[in-house]
Amino acid sequence: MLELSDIRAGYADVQILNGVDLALRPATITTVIGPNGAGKSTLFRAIFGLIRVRSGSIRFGAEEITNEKPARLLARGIAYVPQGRNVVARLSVRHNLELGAVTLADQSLVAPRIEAVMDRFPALRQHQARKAGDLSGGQQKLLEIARALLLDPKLLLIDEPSIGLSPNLVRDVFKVLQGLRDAGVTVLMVEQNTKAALAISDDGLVLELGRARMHAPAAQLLADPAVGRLFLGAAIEG
Amino acid sequence: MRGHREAIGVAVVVAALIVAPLGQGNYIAYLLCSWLMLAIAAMGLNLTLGYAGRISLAQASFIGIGAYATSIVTLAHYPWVLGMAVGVVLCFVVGLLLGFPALRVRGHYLAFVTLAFNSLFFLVARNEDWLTGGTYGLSGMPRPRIGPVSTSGQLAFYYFTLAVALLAAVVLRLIVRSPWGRAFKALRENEVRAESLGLDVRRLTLLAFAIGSAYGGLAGAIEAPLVQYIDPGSFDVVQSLSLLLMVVVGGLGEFWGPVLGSAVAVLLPEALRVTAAYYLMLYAIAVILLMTRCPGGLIGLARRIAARPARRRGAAVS
Amino acid sequence: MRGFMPMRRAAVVAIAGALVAWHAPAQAQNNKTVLIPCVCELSGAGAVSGTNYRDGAHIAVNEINAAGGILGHKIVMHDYDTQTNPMVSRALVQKVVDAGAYVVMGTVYSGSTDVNMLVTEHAGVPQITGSEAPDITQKGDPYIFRTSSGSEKDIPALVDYFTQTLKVKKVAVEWVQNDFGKGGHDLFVQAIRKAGVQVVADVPSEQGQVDFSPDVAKIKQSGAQAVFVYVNEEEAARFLKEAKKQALTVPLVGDVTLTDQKVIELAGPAAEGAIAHVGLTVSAPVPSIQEFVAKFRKIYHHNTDHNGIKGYIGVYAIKYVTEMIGTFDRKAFAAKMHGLTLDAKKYPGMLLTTSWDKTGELSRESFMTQVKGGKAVVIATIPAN
Amino acid sequence: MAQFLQVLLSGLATGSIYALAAVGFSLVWQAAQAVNFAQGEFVMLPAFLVLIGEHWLHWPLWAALLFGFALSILLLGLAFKRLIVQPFGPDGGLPLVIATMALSILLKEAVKTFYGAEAEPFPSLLPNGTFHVGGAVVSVRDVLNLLAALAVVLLLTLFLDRTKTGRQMQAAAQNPGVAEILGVDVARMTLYAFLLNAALAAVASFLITPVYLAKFSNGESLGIVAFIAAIIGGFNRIRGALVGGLLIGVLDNLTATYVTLSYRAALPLVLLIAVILWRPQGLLGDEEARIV
Amino acid sequence: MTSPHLSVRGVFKRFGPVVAVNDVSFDVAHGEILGLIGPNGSGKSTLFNCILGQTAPDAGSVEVDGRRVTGSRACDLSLLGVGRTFQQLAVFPGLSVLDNIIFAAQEHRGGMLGRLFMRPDAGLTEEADRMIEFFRLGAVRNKLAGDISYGQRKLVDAAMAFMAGPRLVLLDEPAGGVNPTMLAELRERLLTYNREHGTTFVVIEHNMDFVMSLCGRIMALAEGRIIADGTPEEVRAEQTVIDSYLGG
Repeated sequence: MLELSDIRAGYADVQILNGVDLALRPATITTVIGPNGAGKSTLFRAIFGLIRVRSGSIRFGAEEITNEKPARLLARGIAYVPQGRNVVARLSVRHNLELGAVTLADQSLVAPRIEAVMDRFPALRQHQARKAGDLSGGQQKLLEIARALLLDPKLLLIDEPSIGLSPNLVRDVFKVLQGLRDAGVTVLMVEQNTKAALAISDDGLVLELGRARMHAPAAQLLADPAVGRLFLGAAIEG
Repeated sequence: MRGHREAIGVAVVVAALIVAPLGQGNYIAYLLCSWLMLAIAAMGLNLTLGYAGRISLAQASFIGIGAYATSIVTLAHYPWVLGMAVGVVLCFVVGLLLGFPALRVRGHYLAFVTLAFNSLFFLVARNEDWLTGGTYGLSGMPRPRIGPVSTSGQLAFYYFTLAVALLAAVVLRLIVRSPWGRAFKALRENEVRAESLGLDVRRLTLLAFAIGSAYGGLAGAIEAPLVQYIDPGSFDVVQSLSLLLMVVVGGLGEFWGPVLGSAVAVLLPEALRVTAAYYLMLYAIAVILLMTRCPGGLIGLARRIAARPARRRGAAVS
Repeated sequence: MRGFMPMRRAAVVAIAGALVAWHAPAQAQNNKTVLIPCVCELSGAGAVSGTNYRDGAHIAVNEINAAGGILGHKIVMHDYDTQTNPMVSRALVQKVVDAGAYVVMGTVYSGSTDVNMLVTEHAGVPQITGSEAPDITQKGDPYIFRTSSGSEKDIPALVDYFTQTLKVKKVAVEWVQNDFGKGGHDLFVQAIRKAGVQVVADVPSEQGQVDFSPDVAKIKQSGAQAVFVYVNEEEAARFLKEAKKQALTVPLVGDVTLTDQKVIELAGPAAEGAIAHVGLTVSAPVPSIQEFVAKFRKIYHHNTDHNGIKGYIGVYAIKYVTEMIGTFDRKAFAAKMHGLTLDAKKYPGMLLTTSWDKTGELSRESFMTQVKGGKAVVIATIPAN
Repeated sequence: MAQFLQVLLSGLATGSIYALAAVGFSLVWQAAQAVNFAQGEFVMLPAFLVLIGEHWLHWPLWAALLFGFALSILLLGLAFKRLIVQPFGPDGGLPLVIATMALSILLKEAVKTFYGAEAEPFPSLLPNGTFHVGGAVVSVRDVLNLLAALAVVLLLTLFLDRTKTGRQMQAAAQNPGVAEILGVDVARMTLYAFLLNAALAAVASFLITPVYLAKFSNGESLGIVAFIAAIIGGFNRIRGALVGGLLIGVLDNLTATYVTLSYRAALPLVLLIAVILWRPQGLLGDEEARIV
Repeated sequence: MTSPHLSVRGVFKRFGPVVAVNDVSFDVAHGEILGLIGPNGSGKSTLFNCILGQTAPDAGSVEVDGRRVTGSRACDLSLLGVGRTFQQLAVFPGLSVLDNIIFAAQEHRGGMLGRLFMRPDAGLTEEADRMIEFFRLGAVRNKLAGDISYGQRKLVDAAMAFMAGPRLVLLDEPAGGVNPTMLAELRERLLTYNREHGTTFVVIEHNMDFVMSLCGRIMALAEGRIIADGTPEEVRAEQTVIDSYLGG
């Protein structure tokens, strides 16, 4: 599915990723956990071509995609939902959705696909004419996820979806992600809310100081006390 | 060692400036006077913009305030020094006031506020005939006497201007080399950090405007007896824009930048006279090219050229 | 070292620049030429007037040189751009004086002439200006000469026109707030009040103003029986258009510009009926002027305004006066010109018979003109005063 | 009352012209963070391109207009972006401002040198004639100018809101980071903003030059008024530039009629300072937008 | 017991509906090194800003040495002997390293006008050189701060915070982006400085190894409240702290 080998990347003279290796199983949810500064967001930005990968290679299926532009990656079936608020506030909900499909070659597919995602997220249908900036934080996050689905991605990268959301909404978001996985989409997620995230995940990846320390079934990580200590400074062996 | 060589450099330039107009016509002396006058104003703007990082598009209005104050005082037969002092102090105070918007807004917004101020100054200078002579302006300002020596001759006035300009340059040099200079740069580079280290950002911002404006006033005090005629049109927004051009073309935040930039603005038309009507176009194209290729201005360009052979030498060694 | 390099470079550039400046004047006089530089407004606000003045002057120079020059000397005329900046104009006049100019042509804007005439006076070099502000000839400068009469000469004729021909009691004044407009405005208001006429609306406008509707609306409401319009060409055209739009039907009377060919071209039918006093006009019913206008058009492919004529006759005046004194003597030139009358029949380059008084002020026949059928026609001739 | 109506209507007509120049200025400012000090010259130049077509190339008016429009888009849109703005990268800062100032000198001087310093009449594209409204005389042309400006702003708003490309432009200007991850071609959208600005400048030029007359120095005051209008109205809103332009046109006339003639130019300046200091997002702008 | 160096009483701050700091009170003794930890969004930075006068708290007060400083400007705090570093790099890139460090103390010398007539370095070169030596920055002393490596800039940042001889320093993520070797160096320098000068430190840090080995006392924040306060060992063992990181 997605294979990273020995990825190194960073900003200016700071290297954040110091050789990350990773291979995702198709149609799974994998949660990346690790203390702040471990390089989780940077990892996503590197995969999605927003910062340059200095060395190493990224393969998607059989294709080499290292340092490809976002527009190309979208066309290959990778979508990315960054952390924070990423709706275009002054455009309506419907138009935000439509922006998710600008790279779609056959524009006649856009309308039916918007219908399809609105079926999945009835709240968006209800508010489709409102400005995206007027939605609540949770609704905005749903909108972003919905927007990422417009191209029918095979791989969804989602960064900290729970930030600023109430527990109920977090549950909703996670349910959506599970639904996607069941529909065959591979999900790679970064999440602070580690326990809840691992609970819905198939696999977990522990990132520390820009390196992948553990890659194991989520249940195994959940049970491992070392994971808890990791956040408080105890290094993980191996 | 570095200071030593720079001192030699300055001495050579000063010597060149002293002999420059000798044996030349009055024109050259006049041209050099207008250059030095503009250089003083540009140095002031460079303090506000280049060192302290706060833009002002109102420098011409301060030249105007200085020139009107000097004209009114000297036309009433008081000495030039008094007129100059009134002009400089007035500019300092008005500059202080103009600094207040800079505490609230930055960048383009500040540029437009100061530009609006300059336009308002123009309107006042044109409409208040009783004080400024309105559109007719003021004329016939006497040139200063220094003791028994009159500076009414072009050459004498040149040396007078040179002395004032050198004095202004020395004072500015002392300011920017004092702890204040470091504080101005700190203000430009990172205001929040500077404040956290004890800098009273508010007061220093106001001072940057006040001192820069006072230099404009000093330039005005030279312009009045130099041209012996002033009118509102000499101090409109276009003049402020061209001063900005001089400062940036010379090299923003470089001590000698404005001196070089104003020299280019004054002497280039002369050098390009062979191109007749095209000279302004050539100047404009040159400025666009300079800005796109080397935003650091002429001084930045000189640095780059100076650094290049050194690098090549370094490469040859390794 | 790093601090020093740019310093040295700064010095080199400055010195190089200065050296270039040095050499420019060096290539002047051999004994078969005479330097008559043209210093005028080739850019900035005065560019229209200045370029016409220059172009007119160059026509004269080429004609005179083709016919053998002045006393066998070819005229060398270089152009200097003041950028409509008094400070620059002073520098350039200083420069041409340093270079040995025989007579200086220019400048047109009074603000500049006010300043640079100090230089020619000091150096004793005659200067032929295109300025019309009153104070130019009131300073006792023996070296300044006009090429058209100052506004103080025109105003009495205009006041007479308002009081005797139009017989109005209330006038409005529309003027532009620059030295040209203010000069005319001040003189006119003073004189017309003295003549017992009330100024019911005094409306200043900005140079480059586009919307004249408040101006015209104010004048309309003031109940003025006639309007004195003293603005530059483009503004005159815009004012006339707005006046026509708002159906301002009282006579619109101006000085020089209002019936100018350019204004008619720009204002179109709105210019119909406008009246102006003109000292020198491209539409004067004089064959010599019409010939010149055609000549100008043929050479430059556009029409000139009266500034082109001013430049042309200025150069010819230099030729005639110099040939009268028989030598290139600046002092004798100035002395000869004071109180001189050049008859256009004998001196065709003057186009119209012209006299200068002791102050350098000029007088010659002038005209009241009115726009009729898209052309300014002379409705009255006012003798030289 | 008639007088009030008269100056009000004229002010609206003049203001509509300011608005057209201001709208394009806002577009470029938002899309590329570039303050264009040559904006006034951008409105001056297209009229001369038409005059060149008409008088030098002896083309019929419609061909000359087409020529002027196309060349404007090429020079003031494409070339301006590629040759002047682009080399500075995403944050041109002061050197970019200086470069646009130099560009304004270049355009002015080029027109003056190669075409001429004198004002030239420009063929009116709109019918002449006047009609009366409540005692005020209104020219058909003024009304059509105003309508044209409103129509252009309306069309532009429709384009930006109702077309996919327009919405992509909005996304690219408001949030380039998000636009990029959605695959929007941000560079292309920025280019569109420049092209639109050039087109708007050309339309403004063709509408106003019959009144302003074609002159090389026309842009000097117009450029500044456009900035003022854009800032007062709120530069992050197309409507803001429209309202700012109309407001200045009307206020200018009302000041001249009822308050002061000598200081008629002062009111917009005072308003500008007040808006910048107390409501920098402008009268209609909202705070969420990018600040320069 | 002596009075506390820094005393925070009932500080409360909300942004719209979000309560960022919820009634936080604590004291810091003279010479103590206090670490402030907590997951993202727990309110650490807001608390810092409230202490440092960057943000006005909605309620509560801050006292330094018994003097109420709530609402003071940052420059006044600096003159009171409170120094700080920033999470985002905060050096002056266009000034040399030496000038950066001299500047950090010059505003504490003489009056505003007096500084105009001082020697260009305000008599601080020697002291600055000692600081440069202390942070082992000698090799880059005359380079522009914009031209040196990230880690070196971090050291310059810290050197600036110490240069004015503050008695209380607030460090905002000093370890962020610093490589492991440089990190050990930084910790060692901070500890030495604390030992030699008795300076009080408050440190926000995510790098747990670093903060646990640096601080004598750790305070954990979650959702704007203090959830643990004690020695590193105690806090590390606290299940609520682990839970706060792992999420409910």
